Amino acid sequence: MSAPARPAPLLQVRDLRKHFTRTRGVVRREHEVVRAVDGVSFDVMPGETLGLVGESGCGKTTTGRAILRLVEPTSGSVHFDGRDLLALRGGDLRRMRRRMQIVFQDPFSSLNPRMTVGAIVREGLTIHRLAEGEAADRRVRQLLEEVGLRPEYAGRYPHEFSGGQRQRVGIARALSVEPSFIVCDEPVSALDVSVQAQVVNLLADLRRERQLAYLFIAHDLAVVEHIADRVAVMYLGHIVELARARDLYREPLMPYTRALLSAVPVPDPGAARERIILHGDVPSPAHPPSGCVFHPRCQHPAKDAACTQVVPPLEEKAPGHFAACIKVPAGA
Amino acid sequence: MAEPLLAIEDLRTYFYTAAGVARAVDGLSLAVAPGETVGVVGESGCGKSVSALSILRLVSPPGRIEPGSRILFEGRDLLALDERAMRAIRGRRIAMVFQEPMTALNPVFTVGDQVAEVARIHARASRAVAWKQAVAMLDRVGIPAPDERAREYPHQLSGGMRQRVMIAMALMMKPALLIADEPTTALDVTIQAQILELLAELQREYGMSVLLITHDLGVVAETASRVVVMYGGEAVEQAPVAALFAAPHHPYTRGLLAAMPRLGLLRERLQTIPGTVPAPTAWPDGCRFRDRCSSAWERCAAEHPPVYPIAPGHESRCHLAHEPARRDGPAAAGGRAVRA
Amino acid sequence: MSADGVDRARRAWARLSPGARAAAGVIAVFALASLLAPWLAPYRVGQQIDIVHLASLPPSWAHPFGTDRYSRDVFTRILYGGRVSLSIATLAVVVSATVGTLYGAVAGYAGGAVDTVMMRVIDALLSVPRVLMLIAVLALWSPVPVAALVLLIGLTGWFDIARLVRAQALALREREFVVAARALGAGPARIVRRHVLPNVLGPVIVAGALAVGNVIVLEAGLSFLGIGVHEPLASWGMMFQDATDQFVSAWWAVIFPGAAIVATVLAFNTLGDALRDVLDPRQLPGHAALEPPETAHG
Amino acid sequence: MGRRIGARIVQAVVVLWVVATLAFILIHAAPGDPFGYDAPSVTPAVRAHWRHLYGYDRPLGTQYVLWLRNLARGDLGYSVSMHEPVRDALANALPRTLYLMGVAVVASFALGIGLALFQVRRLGTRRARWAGAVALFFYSLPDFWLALVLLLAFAYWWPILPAGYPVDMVMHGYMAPWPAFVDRLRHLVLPALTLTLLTTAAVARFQRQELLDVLPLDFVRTARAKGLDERAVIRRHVLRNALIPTITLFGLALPALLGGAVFVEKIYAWQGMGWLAISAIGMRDYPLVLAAVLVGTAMVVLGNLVADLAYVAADPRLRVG
Repeated sequence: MSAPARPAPLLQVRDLRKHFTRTRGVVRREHEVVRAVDGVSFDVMPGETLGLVGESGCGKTTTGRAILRLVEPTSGSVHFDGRDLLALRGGDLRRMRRRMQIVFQDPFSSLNPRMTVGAIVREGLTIHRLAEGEAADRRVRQLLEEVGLRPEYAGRYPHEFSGGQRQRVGIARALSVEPSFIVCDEPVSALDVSVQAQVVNLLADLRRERQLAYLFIAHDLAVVEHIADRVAVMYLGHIVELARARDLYREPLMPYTRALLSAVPVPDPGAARERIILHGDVPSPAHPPSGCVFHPRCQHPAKDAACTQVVPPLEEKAPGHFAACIKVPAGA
Repeated sequence: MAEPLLAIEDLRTYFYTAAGVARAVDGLSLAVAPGETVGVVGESGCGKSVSALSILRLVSPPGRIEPGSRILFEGRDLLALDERAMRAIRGRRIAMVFQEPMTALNPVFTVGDQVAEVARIHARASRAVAWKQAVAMLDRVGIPAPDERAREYPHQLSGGMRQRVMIAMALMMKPALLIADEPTTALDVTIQAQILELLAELQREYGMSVLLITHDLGVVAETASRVVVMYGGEAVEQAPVAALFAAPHHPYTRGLLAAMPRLGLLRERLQTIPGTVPAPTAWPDGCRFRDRCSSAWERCAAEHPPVYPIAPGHESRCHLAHEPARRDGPAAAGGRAVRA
Repeated sequence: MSADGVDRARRAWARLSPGARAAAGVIAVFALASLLAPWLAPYRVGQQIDIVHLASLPPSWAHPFGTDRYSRDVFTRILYGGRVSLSIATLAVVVSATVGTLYGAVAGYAGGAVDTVMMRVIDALLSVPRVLMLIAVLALWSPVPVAALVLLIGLTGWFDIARLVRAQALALREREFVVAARALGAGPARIVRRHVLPNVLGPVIVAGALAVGNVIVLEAGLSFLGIGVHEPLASWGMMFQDATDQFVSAWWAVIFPGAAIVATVLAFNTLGDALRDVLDPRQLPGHAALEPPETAHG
Repeated sequence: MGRRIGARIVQAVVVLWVVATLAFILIHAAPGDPFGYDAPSVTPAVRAHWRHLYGYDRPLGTQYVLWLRNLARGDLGYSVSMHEPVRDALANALPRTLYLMGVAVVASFALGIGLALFQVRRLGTRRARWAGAVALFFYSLPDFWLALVLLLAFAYWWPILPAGYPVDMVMHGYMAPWPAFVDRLRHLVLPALTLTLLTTAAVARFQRQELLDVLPLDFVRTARAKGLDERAVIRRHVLRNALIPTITLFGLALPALLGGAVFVEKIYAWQGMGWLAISAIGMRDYPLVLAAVLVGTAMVVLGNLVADLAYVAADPRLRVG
């Protein structure tokens, strides 16, 4: 995927899969395989933000966690800075965790209610022996300041903070071990608009100052457009489109991406727009449709029997613009 | 505006908690005309959901609607009705759709049962008749194979289908007013689009009024004819939808619009509103937004702003209406500089 | 306890109802009285004052709770009996809580097959009626030393606590702060110690308080059957056994030890209920009916 | 459904096997001689005969197999204190215990659920708080103490009820059907009341908590928004959901109930299993004690099995995947 002249990717994900076995029903027991992530490949360059968007259940959160090995991937490969993450065990894996961090969605459940904010931010320093005693205290204060919190707050408990402030604590915790890559898992979707903007700005500033790379997972397309360099769209465990943000939002190639973009309500009552309403629900990832997983809901005029049989590969249809649709011609 | 269907006058709903009196709704006034869709927007903690529950008098202790509040519906003050008369209105004249369709449905009854229950309460329909009506209603809200679906339990349906069931339940008695409290917040955008379209369609068909409560300005812009912006338990701005988005007057409304990331509108950084919503136990004196407002001056601390007319049908609770020269542009910039 | 623990305890105390504080007071009084029994008691423990003249006397100024058929002062025996009953109950619950917490935390945090097997074992153990089991074991070994009694009671009483802790740990495992700790590189031991155990402590304390009441009753019952505590020790349950034969003629020897048991157990249960209300994780600061400022729309 | 029942039955059998093994270990690890009865009629020759009869002179492994085989055949040994096979002694006692417990279970679940509903309907009122305090009080009472106090109160101080035994031991056999029936009832009142009061308190406390957990859920608000009156909201929507966990309480309450029955039977001379077990302790009649434990365990396992299946049947989320 990368041109020869470009620097080596920081993160290289190839054909990543995560299948869960789920037991349904007590009476009629069924074991079914849920293909939460079903063959996902992408790169993240140093300092780059890759947006990962999709509706609930599309596998975006599982992708983020599988990369960090917070859930064990079923198959595939993840290389970070050239090292095979899936081959790491025990202490090696724990050491590697310094380089990659995660910020969560839920500002209530992401902080241990029994620890002070200072202790939460300090934990990473202790685990990786980055600082002790006085030096650690100083570092914690510095980190809190950096995310826009008063250092005096280190002695307080999470419940004394608002949602936006808690998100800042979560960011400080991630920064404490000085990672070069952070998975931002819906970091602003639980926040109100005005606070959401504060946190998005903070993440953007930190990225610039620290040359951080983000995998920015979200369902809000507008937020992703604002922060991402490139965007990948997921549907039912697959990446169906991947392109530079500007290209993807201006000229989406996949019928799904188009429908998704057109469904976003716009705060402009007069705007003339053509809305594509998708019918039906997202199918269950335990029983994905054959061929193109999107075909039952697809409204592409050229949809035909081939769509139900051929699994469309993610192909480069235009320079740097990948789409998984057999009806989209190359060079579109 | 014609004789309103619903007129809320100086509604105050307080919660008497150990931490003090939380004035969740504190002086809200708004009106809904027959057949109209009014959008109520605001961030969490602004009192919009409590207002909705107050209309149906479903606020649970320690919450209480304070004396002096009035909710006029079809000419009667709901707050003066006895419980029996109020029950005859709930679900029949005023119906409600909630945010979380999973938890809002009873897990141990079939969805058909739950929809039919409304007809059994209000129309005294027999079991069989109510069931038939329920199936017809499920069909009307776009549930495929309603006969079979009616016999299923909520956990067997998808989120979108569950919300359709909620809507079917609400519309069984063809109410005059539908209160929809964040009806699409728990849903994905593509499903949200389906549900919003369904609501608009049903509203036209039944000629009912809709009070749509949401935090999403986009949803309001696309569905409402008039908008009420709430902050600190009261309405800070009301206007026809076009006017509000074209020329927002209140600094809070402006800040909200500026903070919202929009598709296709790339900015270097997002505008933010500094600080956080104050606690409902301690609204600031004077203007409740003044701590976060870049235009605030002495008067804002001294005097609680009254409702100023801005244009026909457009009102704002901001002293800037008197002294427009003091406005210093849209809400203050800067996220990093903001200290918690 | 750390400074933070003391602070939390203080805040919890401030939120307790008057009834619960009274219950804590009753427990404190009983604990102190039995601790200070040698100084408070008018007679020596087990002293038969005058078997001929002073047996089975009704309550009087000299003997506030009367005397039993061996002419022992009931009040004195209750003070000393409290020592036995309270310490057996407390120690047994400490055993139960420790075993149950560790077992539950491991099962819950490990999850999967380990959890399934560990919980099947608990299900099986829960099917054995505790009282019958204890009766059988104690009867076979009777008389058992007190330490063995404590261990037996403790080791048959940890299943509920284990289930409670396991359910909590299972839920905690999915909580994002635990995932965050893993992402930071924390190992399982650290996660259980720093993130799981502190968060299950509240429910364990509640269950422990209720269990103390339970065990006091249980030990009394076993002693009442003559297979619990043995002479020369006397627990409240044993006093009961001594006196039941004559409970029609000398009711005071039955009623007062019984009342001591009831008062103590009631106090522990009241306190347990109150602590549950205060420590309930479902009751977060603020009120559920109010949207927490700035967040929600989850 | 079949597979689940099958799996649960296998599990139940495993539990019984484990308990039987434990019992075997107990007998052999216990100090003293299991045939060391303190009875003048037991001569060393008789003792040796018993040892041989029950295979105590064979290797441990053989004994274990024999023990299990005998158990499987329902042969639980010979009870010296009762002078009959353990099986016969239990066959007489078990129905009495089941009768007493059955009455207590039905009465206490009905009363307990009713009391909890009362408290929740009148939440926050003085009467509800009193009801809660009364439940807590009875919950805190030792079973044997309550049994004795009731006995003292209603059989001695105010003697309106008989003091013990399931029936009048002397006269019952000569009574006409109706007086005999009344006699049975009069003897049942005190033991059943004791057990019911204690269990009612536990059920009420549990059920109240379950109701309170359901009450704030969203669907209750939906029911109110439909225009249902509060009675119907609680009866139909809240109670229906809150009763599901109570099914598990039935299974969990059985061991406690059985424990309570031991004391109640002892005090009221109700010749059921508990009474039998305790008499056996005094006589050092170990086979009888262990048999009582085994049968008690079997009862609980069976009760849990029923509760488990009922739970699945009651909760649509489990019934249909």
